[in-house]
Amino acid sequence: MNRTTHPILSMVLSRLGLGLLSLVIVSLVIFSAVSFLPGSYAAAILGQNATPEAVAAMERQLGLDQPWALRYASWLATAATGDLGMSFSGRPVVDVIGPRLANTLTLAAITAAIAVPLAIGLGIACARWRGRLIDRVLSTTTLASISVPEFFVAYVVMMIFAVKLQLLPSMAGIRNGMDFGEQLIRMILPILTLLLVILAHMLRNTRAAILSVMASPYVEMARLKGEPEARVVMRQALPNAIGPIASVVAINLAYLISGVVVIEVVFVYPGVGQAMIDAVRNRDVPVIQACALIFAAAYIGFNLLADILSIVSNPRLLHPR
Amino acid sequence: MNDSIATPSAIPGRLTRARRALAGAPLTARFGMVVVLAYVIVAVFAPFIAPYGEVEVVSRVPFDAWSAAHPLGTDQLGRDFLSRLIFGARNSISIALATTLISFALGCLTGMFSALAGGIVDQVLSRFVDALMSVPDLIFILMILSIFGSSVPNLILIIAVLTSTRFFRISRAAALNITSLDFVEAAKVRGETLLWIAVHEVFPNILPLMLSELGMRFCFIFLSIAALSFLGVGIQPPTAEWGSMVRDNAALFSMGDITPLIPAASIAFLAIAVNFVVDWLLSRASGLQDEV
Amino acid sequence: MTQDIPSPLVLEIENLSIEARANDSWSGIVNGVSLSLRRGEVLGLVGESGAGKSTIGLAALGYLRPGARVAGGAVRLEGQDLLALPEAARRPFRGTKVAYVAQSAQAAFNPAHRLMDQIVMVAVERGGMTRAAAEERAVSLFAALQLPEPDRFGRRYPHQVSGGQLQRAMVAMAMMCNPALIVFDEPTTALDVTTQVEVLISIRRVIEEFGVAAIYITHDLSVVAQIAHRVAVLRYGAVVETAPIGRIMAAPEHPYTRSLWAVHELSVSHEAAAGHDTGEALLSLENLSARYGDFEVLSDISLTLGRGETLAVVGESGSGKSTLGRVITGLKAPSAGRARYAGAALPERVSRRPKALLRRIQIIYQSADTALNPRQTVRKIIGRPLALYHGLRGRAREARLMELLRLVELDPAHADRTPGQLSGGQKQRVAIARALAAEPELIVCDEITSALDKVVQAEVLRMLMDLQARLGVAFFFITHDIEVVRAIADRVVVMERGRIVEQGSRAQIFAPPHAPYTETLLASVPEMAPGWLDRIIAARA
Amino acid sequence: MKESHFRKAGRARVSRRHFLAGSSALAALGAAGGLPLPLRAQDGTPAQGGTLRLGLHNASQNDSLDPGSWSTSWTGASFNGGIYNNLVEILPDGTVAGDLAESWEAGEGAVTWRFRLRPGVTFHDGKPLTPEDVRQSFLHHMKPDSTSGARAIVDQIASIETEGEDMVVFTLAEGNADFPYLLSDYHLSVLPALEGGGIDMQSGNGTGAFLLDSFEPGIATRLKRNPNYHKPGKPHVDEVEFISIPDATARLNALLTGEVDFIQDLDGRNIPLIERSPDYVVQRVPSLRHFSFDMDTTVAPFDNPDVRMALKYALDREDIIEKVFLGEGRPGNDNPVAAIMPFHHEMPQRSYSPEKAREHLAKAGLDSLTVDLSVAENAFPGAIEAAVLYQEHAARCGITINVVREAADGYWENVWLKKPFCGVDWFGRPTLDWLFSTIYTSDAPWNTGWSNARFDELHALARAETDEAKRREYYAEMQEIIHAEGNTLTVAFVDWRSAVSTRAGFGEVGGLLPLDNMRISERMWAES
Repeated sequence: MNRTTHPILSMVLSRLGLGLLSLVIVSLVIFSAVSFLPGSYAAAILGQNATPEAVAAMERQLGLDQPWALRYASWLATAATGDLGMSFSGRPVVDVIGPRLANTLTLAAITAAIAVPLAIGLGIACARWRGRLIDRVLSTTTLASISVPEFFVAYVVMMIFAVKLQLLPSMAGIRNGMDFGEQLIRMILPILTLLLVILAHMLRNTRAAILSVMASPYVEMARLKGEPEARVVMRQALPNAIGPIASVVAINLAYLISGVVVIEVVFVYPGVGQAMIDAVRNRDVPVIQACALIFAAAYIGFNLLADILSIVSNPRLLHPR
Repeated sequence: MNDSIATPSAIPGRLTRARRALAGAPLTARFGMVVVLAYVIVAVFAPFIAPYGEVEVVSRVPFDAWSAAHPLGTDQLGRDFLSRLIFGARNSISIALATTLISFALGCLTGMFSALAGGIVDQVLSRFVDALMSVPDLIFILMILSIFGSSVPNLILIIAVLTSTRFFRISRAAALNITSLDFVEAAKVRGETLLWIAVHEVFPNILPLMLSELGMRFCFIFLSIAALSFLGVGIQPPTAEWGSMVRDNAALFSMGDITPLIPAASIAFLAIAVNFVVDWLLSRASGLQDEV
Repeated sequence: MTQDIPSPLVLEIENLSIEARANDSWSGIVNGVSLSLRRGEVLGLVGESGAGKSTIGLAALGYLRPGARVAGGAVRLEGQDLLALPEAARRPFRGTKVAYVAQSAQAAFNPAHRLMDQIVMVAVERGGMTRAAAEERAVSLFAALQLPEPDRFGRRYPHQVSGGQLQRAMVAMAMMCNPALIVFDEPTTALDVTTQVEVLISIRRVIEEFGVAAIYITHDLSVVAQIAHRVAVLRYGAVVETAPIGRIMAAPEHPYTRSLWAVHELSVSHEAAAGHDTGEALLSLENLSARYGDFEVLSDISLTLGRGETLAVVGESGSGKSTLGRVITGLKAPSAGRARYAGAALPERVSRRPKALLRRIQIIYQSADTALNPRQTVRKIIGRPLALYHGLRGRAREARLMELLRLVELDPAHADRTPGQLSGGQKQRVAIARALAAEPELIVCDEITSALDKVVQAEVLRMLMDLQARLGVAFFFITHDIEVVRAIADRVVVMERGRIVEQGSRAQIFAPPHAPYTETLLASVPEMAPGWLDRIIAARA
Repeated sequence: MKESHFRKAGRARVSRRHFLAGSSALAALGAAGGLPLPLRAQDGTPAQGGTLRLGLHNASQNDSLDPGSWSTSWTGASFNGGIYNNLVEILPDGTVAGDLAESWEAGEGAVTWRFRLRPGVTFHDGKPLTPEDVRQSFLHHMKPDSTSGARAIVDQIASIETEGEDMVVFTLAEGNADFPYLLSDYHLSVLPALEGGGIDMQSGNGTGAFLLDSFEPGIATRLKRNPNYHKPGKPHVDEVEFISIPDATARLNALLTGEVDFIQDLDGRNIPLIERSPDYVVQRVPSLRHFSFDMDTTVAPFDNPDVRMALKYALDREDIIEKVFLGEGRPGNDNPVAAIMPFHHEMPQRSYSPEKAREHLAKAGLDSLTVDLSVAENAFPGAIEAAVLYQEHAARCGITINVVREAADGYWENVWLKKPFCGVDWFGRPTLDWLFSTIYTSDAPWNTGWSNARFDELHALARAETDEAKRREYYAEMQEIIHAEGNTLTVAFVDWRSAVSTRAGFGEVGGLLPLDNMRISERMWAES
């Protein structure tokens, strides 16, 4: 079956190549942007203890006195070996980001595990019964929920469940010594908030993707072959809508990893988004770079996965003539 | 089914067509348009409508309860909440609108240019946009605002540039569809310049799609400015802005007072209204061939 | 093929009226149509586009397109009125009792599933067959339809199969459950003539072999003449005339039917023009080749076109004739060879051609829908070349615009319309006016009449010939339609797979002996008379 | 209201026991340092046991146990105040008392200082405290390439020696009567020395009231009670948890939903809300923190003392405090020395006076004046609003102030010390000597060009002077000089504002440093 694997493989390889190129561009853009930032790690960390000698000494220790092109080159050289280097605080970047990335991934994974099937299922239901009550209700509510600022959702959820009903803790912060059950309970509110935010987006796009396929002649043909409507949606339309659905899911998954800063702030969840903002504030370049790479890699990776999925679901691309 | 087109009896004028289109709009879209119009009126006439000034401290009691003098109470500095809300409409809408329009112009032009030019230009632009899109907006905005300072023009510019990547993507894709059509080729054969083709041949055809994208992006920008203000890096006090009003008064909310939700609800309400209109525009744009 | 003993009624459409929603009102698209069909009978539904043919065809399956509704009447399939049933109860009939063959099989097969899965689905799920039995039947149908490798054919995906084969696969799908009725909706319209013959033969074979009743929808009278026993002529959603094929061919009664038949013989008498080759070559191509990547689309093309002459380039899809047009207009650079125009070398690319040269070579496209910007008014569309090439503005431009509209026989009032508000023929006239506005010497016409109904096609061609006589413009006329070539060409170039297989004057090409490919091409064009297909089948047997 | 009581307490504590060098005073202080701290229970007697959860805001993922790297109240309170001790501590009333040091004495001219360690102090792992531990802890900051935040302090130390089993001897480069105060700096925690030099900055092994249980940088730190703590009765709680909540609203929510018992830096906007509820107390602790508009006196027109005076009279401090700080704060008096500091010199309050401002303008030979005032949102909280109000005030005095809004990020690098007139947020220094030598003497690193020979002279005199009365005299004169012609226009002094749940209790709270001089964990108690 050399014929069937080959196009995917070459596509994946070329996309991986482009993805790597994008990562390098991102790292370059971020690195230069950070070096344009006023102030330095030394000044940020030393605060009111920042005497010029102390700042100079620290900058020398961190190699910040080197020209930025040189610093970037050496960073790139280490990063290319898979080593994210040391944070300016002296701890390995992996140790700084690792636990927070784990938190972010946990939150993202649980949210995605609920949101993706739910969104696709409901999206299919809306497409199946388009114009009916369920469709109208879901269309309107999802429209409302993508129109609401996420901090608003977060606060409402918090007020109801934490302040008024006192059912759930207001802080999602996971700390050492909490067992997984307590962690889960603490994550309920952020998960709920994120669900409300991303569910709507994915649901609407699933519905739209299916409906756009529903206008195809082969869907009419299926009806003319007497296929019931539910099967028309599931068997005729859905396989051809996987591409666009996968790509909107990819965007939302990438968002779950990189875009939940507001949720992290409101629920005091120690995720990687806050880590990056913290690092930007402190000018901790290695950490900033690592976060940017993680975010960009997530975005590129999920999009690549979506592309692969849409190829696998599309015989035209999978089995070229 | 469109054989009636062959013998059109009377071709309606633009106005009539617009009126007919409006009459044919679903209830949600009409509702959306009314709401948007109401917001715009409030925004434009804010100084006349608001009972007090934007930054005027009218009460010595911060977080005063709702009363006849202050229908929504006062905020953390003892300013009239309702007046802040009204001025907030003006600031929030105008800033979001300016941002959207700039990013629209920037994104559309570069997108169409990229599609028409093709080749290496297209590749370079697309790669760059891809890279930009793969970094979370918020991080970029934070850094840029750190470099250039958090002023309204800077805020508008940076968000406009980042949002223009979305317009770029869509307008490029839409323009690619159009550029494969014969009339664009005909224009090339005729010897037209790329700019002329972009403006006269391509743009009018991607406009409906771009308009709906414009509406959607307006909502996103509106929400992200609110989120930025919420995080404290957006529009700075004392300018009344809905996002920061939520944040500044969020404590009240913790105490069970819903007042801080009003600006958030205002954001949501406008966004919903715009989305209703966008939905309608989208369905019209997708049914373009039926529209006569 | 005649039926002396009346077989049982399969389909009876009685006084059927269907309305469609346009803007905010409902208007009739099928108005009181009554038809009946017996077992083994093939009814041809003919008419121009928009006459309501497909709507009636779909109604035979109890199916209405979204935005349409039944205003009255009945559709009785073997005695059961489908329209009286709710939608869910109509469904079981489809695919088993009545099947549908769509115009474009490429669009009507789901690209995501293998052909076999799609073909056997109804039989397995509702036809009471096991999967194995259904596949076996499918394979035997593939064989009957002369599909290649019948055993393995079903494993392919739709995109891996050619258009003609796909169309036959769709016939096989329709036959799976041995339906009483099959509706063929223009099944050969999208195919090349040589492919069309194969599909027609297959359709004819299964109809006869299985004795089903069929509705055959087409706008092509010569096709209907080969397939149908009876013909119903539709216009504006109503039946104008129904008659056995022999009678309607020989003696159409209704004036509209007569007019349909009349235009089929393209009445563009162009014999007189044959001599206006001035001998001066306007355009000459020498050993020209062009490639897309590694694939050579044009090989070693040499031809000349004189001033005021019509050169017809004929060939099937994939023959490279349209690419040749793009090379001439400068949209595609040749990979080898030379092109000369009016004695000077022709720059390869549009961007290298001066405006004055661009003005002299214009192009008209097949589809006016895509060639005219739907967002511009006719005034802007035609006015632009006037301004660009001739610097006309204001009143002068307006005057010239009106002149051009009259030249292409359009109402000057149409100047303010957008293409969407014009009919297909009117749009093509606008496109012609736009080309003429440049006052060119050469117009490349790329299949400009193939999207038009026969009547309109004849009018447009006649007008072009008139214009040529008056303005002395040369036409590089790309077409797949032998009829058109016969009607207008001074000289003919026959192309196959990027090469010229034969060229010469019209008389030379149409008179034997032919090159082998020209022979096939000419032989594949259906004749108007019934029995042509029978002769072909007989000749092959 | 408990908080108002506190406020009065803070204000009333103007006259305080001053630390004196000299043997008699030393004996007294040494004794005081050795005694259990007076538990002036303002909220009843301290309970023992339970868990205390503190919601603080400035944790960073870069935090580490290296004392030289500490720069935040988070690191100060959780590490220095929780698991380590200094040789001395500053009591809530502002006096310095022995902590790991039982007593100390200064040599002639306050150049040599001998500290005797408290007997019986052990580290968490049971190892007894030795002078070498102290020496190594100081040497850590004194390394040539040190980036320690305590650099400015340890630079004054010429040498550090151990003597016997319980004595550490510091020799200073020049006399400094305030030296023991300096040793209370939170960077100067005593960590166990390692074999062959250096200190153990990995294990969290200290002498402090708590054992390090878990440390997640930027997220939370949890400490468990040290049963062998050398301060009798301390700590009150079994467990204390420091939880990072950077967002002010989230912090408030955490308090309101019972996630934490104490939140730091209560947003002024939320004070009225907290005050409405019986379950929470607003804790206001007078601090050294003050906001000012500072002038570069080498740049015209600020080089003219009358211009400076005109600008000082053109500021309506009360108005700004009322409108911008919502009444939370005390007007500055163009004197950077806080009222709670030793040797604070009371002077008549300078208040808004357009007439006097015009008078001084006239003296400077000017009819009108136009200056640019640079501020950013983080120059100090409310800086922009304050500047805008100042603009209004000054306009009535014939002075035009252009408020230049600078970028927040980078303000301290690009504006402060670079633009001639800008807003500054000062956290103060616990001693006048330290304060002046950092900011106001001619050679101070953060001085903006202001130079006064008499001021410098008095500074040198006071530093080496061990007679309290004389020092008071010198320092009073110095404050008079700054008040009269200094380069700083102090707008307001503010309190440390916290909100405390009634589940938790606290005694008298010190304000020289945030969080009860960083020792909040051993001083607060919780309902168990």
